[in-house]
Amino acid sequence: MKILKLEKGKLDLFASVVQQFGEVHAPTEHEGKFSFKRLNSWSEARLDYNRTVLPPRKYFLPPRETLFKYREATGYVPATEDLEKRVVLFGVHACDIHALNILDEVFGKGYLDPYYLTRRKNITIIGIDCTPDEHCFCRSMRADFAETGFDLFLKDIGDHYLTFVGTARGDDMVIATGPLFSEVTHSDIVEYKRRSSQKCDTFKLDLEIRDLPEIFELEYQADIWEELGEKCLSCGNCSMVCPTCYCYDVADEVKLGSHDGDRVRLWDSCLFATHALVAGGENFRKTRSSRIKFRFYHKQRGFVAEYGRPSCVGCGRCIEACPVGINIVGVINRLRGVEHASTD
Amino acid sequence: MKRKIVVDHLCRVEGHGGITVELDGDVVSDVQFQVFEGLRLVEGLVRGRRYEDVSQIVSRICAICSVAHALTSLKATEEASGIESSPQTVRLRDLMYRGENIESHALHLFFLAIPDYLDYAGAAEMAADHREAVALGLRLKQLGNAIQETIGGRAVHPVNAILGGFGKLPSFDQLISLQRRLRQGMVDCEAAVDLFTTLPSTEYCQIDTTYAAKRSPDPYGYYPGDEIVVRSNEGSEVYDPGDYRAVIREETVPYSHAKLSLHKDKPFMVGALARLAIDHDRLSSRARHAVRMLGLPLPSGNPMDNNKAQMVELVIDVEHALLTVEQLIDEGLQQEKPIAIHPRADTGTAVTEAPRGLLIHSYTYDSDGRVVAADVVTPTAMNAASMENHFRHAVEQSVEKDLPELKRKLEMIARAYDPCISCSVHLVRKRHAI
Amino acid sequence: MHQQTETTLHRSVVRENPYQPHMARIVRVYNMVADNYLFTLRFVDEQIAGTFTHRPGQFIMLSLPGTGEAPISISSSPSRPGVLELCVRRVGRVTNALYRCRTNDLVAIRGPYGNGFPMEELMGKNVLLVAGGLGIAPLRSLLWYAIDNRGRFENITVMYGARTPQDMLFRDELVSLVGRTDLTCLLTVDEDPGGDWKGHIGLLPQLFDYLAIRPERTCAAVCGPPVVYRFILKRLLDLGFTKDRILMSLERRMRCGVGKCGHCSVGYKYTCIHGPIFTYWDAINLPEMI
Amino acid sequence: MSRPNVGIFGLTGCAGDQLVILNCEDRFLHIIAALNIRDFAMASSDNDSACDLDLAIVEGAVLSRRDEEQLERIRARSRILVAIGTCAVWGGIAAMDGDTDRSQLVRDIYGECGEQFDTTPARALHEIVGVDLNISGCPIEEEEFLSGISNLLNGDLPIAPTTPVCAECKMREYNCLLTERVDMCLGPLTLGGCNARCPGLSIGCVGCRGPVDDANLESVTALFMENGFGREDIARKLRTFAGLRVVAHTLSEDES
Ligand SMILES: Cc1cc2nc3c(=O)[nH]c(=O)nc-3n(C[C@H](O)[C@H](O)[C@H](O)COP(=O)(O)OP(=O)(O)OC[C@H]3O[C@@H](n4cnc5c(N)ncnc54)[C@H](O)[C@@H]3O)c2cc1C
Ligand code: SF4
Ligand code: SF4
Ligand code: SF4
Repeated sequence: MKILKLEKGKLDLFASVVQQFGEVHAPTEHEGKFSFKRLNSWSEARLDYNRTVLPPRKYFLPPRETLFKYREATGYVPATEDLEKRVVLFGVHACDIHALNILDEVFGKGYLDPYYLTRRKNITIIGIDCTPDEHCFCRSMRADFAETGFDLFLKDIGDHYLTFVGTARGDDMVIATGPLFSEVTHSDIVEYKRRSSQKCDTFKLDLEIRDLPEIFELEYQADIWEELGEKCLSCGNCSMVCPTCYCYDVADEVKLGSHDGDRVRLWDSCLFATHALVAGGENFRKTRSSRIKFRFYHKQRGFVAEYGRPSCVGCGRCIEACPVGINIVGVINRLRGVEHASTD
Repeated sequence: MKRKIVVDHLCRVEGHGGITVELDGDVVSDVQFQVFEGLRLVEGLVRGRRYEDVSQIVSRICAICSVAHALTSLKATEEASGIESSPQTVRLRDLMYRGENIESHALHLFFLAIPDYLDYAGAAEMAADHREAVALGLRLKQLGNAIQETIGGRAVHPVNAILGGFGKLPSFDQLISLQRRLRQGMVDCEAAVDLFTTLPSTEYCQIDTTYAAKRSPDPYGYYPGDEIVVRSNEGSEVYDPGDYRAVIREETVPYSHAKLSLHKDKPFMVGALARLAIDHDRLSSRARHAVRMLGLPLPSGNPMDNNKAQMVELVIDVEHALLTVEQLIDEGLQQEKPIAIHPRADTGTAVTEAPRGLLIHSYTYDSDGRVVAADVVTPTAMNAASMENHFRHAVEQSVEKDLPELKRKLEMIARAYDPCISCSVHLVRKRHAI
Repeated sequence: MHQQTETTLHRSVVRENPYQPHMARIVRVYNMVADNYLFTLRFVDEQIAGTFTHRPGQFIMLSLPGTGEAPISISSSPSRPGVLELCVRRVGRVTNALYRCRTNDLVAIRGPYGNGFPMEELMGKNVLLVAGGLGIAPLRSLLWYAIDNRGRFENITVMYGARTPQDMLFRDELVSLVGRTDLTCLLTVDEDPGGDWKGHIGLLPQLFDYLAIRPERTCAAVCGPPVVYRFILKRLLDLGFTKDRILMSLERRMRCGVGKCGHCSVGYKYTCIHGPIFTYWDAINLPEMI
Repeated sequence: MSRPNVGIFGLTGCAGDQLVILNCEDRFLHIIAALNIRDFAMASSDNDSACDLDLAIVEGAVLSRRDEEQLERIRARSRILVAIGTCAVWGGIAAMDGDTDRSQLVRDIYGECGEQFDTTPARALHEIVGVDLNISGCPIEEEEFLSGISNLLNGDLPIAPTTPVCAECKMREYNCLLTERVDMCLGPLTLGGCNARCPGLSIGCVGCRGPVDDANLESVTALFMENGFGREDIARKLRTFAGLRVVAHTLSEDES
């Protein structure tokens, strides 16, 4: 892999060059919370953020998008308007890149989802290092380092960023900025390794994912699911903010006074009561406890069976977003029967 | 010979009401403006509620006046807890009133009143022949709604105005967009005045009328300040909001769910015509021009002139709103957080001008910040006696005495008042503190 | 992530879009029983009409423009190409809208989806089809496929139960099979209020009494409402069927049909891609499947 | 349905939902092109109060025998009846205090002549007649109303929203008031469709759209109590827009 380094002080210069590859979006702050937004000026970017409220998923699978337009004369015509927009996501954390790689498995295998894949190709990803906070457990989920799925990845080594070039487009960006980048030296490597092992020690949450599917099967009838069902509000916050939740609904919307309309897709959640409701009123997950169990089960067990790894990346968003404090790490550790000092 | 004129159900007004006039020969023996809107007893419902919940509940008294109810309630509660809103908050709240007034007057003039003058059953029917006029009205209405949405967060039942300020201030871009729309609004207002001058005249009821309105320190302010002025041909009197009971005496009548309000045993009128009668010496040159164009005598003794007064207010409000928005753009909005309220046992009373006239809210709180007593006096309730008075004179002054024609006139007078009937039934008698 | 030119990207959305419905014309509407119609459809695009094929047990996503989409089993056999037959019960938005359609109206279809019956597995064996109520819809495709390819199967047996004769779907067609010698067709109704039913009256499992089955040479395909599964599965196990020789067709809420939207997932499988045909072993292995 | 006959009616309420219809300015002319509005007292004086209607749109709660009779008349002449607004769907604010002594309240306010007034406790439309479609909101959302009408014109009942305000709040990346500011935000209990209007303004949802189907009242109450709010205040808050009145009533009873 091509690796260079970039002086931190020149980051704004680099960002201004990067604009030619697309609209630059980066984390911005709003009352202590962060979200990816289009930057009006580079000074709005907050690369020291902990996590954004919504993950980058919103760029690839928007909360609401039009799939087709239906016109009586032409039938269903695919909507392509926003697909070709070029965006540079500046400052994506490793866990979120992992999450995109997971979504690639879902939308890029079997039947290919052309909407997702087109966006994935038109959106450039520049990854950046982060410092874990009290909700992060990406290390446990093997998502604290990203090897693929980005165009460039910037790793902090003090005055510089080590820049890992992941794609040809990433390389084009490096070349377009020319002299801003320089060669990596031996002492940079030493510093990188020092910081890397230091980061490993900063995680406050820990859990073991080996044989988690087995544990889930064993504890399928455990009391904890009833307890969680009593507490859970079915508000869907955890799945809305999750970088790897992808359930969606599809609806046809018709225009007033005509038969023309749009077919839209909207985010959905397995926690909503209607998620598994079918005709005749049969609901396969009627109780709240069965729904919250399903969310954990699907992420930590079902996904492993299908794709070889859990679909959770340990970003901590669902822990932060849950109004009643349901904590995935706590739940898993309880299932395992281990107490961890920093989980509740 | 005894005769009876009955309007079962007034159309093109908000809420449910009717009119009955009894004639004995050519003399009116009885007039009743009946309100049969169901009783929601909102006053009783807020008792025991905490101070931060009150404005959202009382705003539901009426949708068309929801800004006025919500903000008057906030002002009274703030008064009771002894906090004073920042000048920016006052300015933004006044702007919300402008939005509401523009929307309400445009709705009233173009949907409810103009069809009367032009002999259509409603705006939908009118649209077939006068598409432009209806589009103009819709544009002005939309302008009013845009202001309410931008500042209040929603066009009906604003959610953004809270105790001590606002949840979120409008963004610069939103203000710029309002400015653009208001500039179009200025042009539209001129067109609307022109349209209005072409309407047939309505000279069929002329009597001396007593007016009451709030007088604000700034010319033509709906929200700031709180003096009540009562003006008749005997001169003007000024009252403090806390003394509103001295201005208004209420009587319950068996035929109506609204009480009748009298000032010194005489009916009085509130609303656009009253405001102009009281503030006519402080009008801008554009507004004075509109008054001249419309041939509006000030004060006027003809209730039908209330429509002209509303037209003049459209001019005033759009101009005023534009001025405010431009000032906000120039000076920039300060990111103020809402002032926190610490409840105390006290009474607060606030007076503002709703689109239909004076609106008074008064609350007594206990030391936990719970409502002990509430009192709301609405413009339509204040106007009820005055309307009956005008009905009586209109019938007596009419020469033809043809029943369908009289009925039409009565309806037109009622509509000229722009009664908001759901408001009228939410009067509260103040209870003694426990 | 390799680079791709814009034109090909665009093409993938326009030309290789798995969500793209294709217009189809209703060529026949047949009122079977109350609230159940049989629709015969033909794709408007002749090329699609000529090349569309499916496996018995697969389903399509049926769109009523402006109303929405719903998964519907293909009731016709691939051995009779050119048109598709759908047996639809009116229950909600899409099916109500379909119910209002008449001959020559346009609908839209994409598919076929799902795994369908494992034909390699079934060929050369006895085939036992057990259906209750609307469960006949997916099984009818298999039935006619087997009849049309009679030589490739051993004994063919179909057992079907409806509530009353008036509720019996494909009644004339099934009754006409009763007399045939190359297959066994057993029909029953729970009750016969009209009194004109000549066949068996009683619950579906009773039909097993008329049957000699060699489970080791037989595959069973079952489809029906939950109560059917409850009784039939037990009966089959008692007879000695192994769990992976019992096939069943399941219903779930579906929004995409292609393994993305998440609604039809059971345990770690998606009904739309791993199913809708599952073995009984899958069913006990996957929580909440039946 | 081609240009169906439509009636728009208000029982007892604030007229906010009818106002929202009139507020569809951009599309008002489309609406009157698509619908044959035969009876709409708030907007027209030429009303046919007897004709059969394809569609009746009714706002407001039932608060008097007069309302009740009118509603029954409307139902009898209409093929489809749509309840618009929280009052019509749930009873609205008037149903807030279902347990107070109404006649006493009326006497308090109107004195003796109040006794002959025609007044009954607030009821939602479905408590009296069959309702084909409920569109909640205080007031209704313009988009939801128009899409509801478009669907009906197309022959379908619109898809009812079932997700809570929270989901819409998160989709727009608003900061959570429950986890951040510890407000009494009713978002988790309230039916979405407003695009989380209030949380978007940093104000807790007051529940104006009524409850979601499976609102977890117990858990939310426990949470609010943990955050320092009193049971009585919580019960009152839940009861404001009346949707939660039955359960909120139970909550306050638990205490006594
Ligand atoms: C693989 C497969 C094959 C099938 N084959 C057939 C077949 O051959 N024939 C056939 O008739 N059916 C078949 N079905 C069933 C059919 O897909 C359903 O009946 C489908 O729901 C009908 O769609 P609809 O739009 O008419 O109903 P919907 O409008 O989706 O409503 C159906 C029911 O679902 C519930 N519901 C749906 N949406 C909501 C919501 N937003 N909120 C609350 N409740 C809701 C309600 O209870 C409603 O009564 C099959 C299903 C599957 C999965
Ligand atoms: S389940 Fe929670 S921690 Fe895991 S990826 Fe989703 S939001 Fe992040
Ligand atoms: S602010 Fe309210 S609506 Fe938004 S997520 Fe939090 S609890 Fe839910
Ligand atoms: S957030 Fe809550 S109170 Fe605000 S509009 Fe929506 S439902 Fe009503």
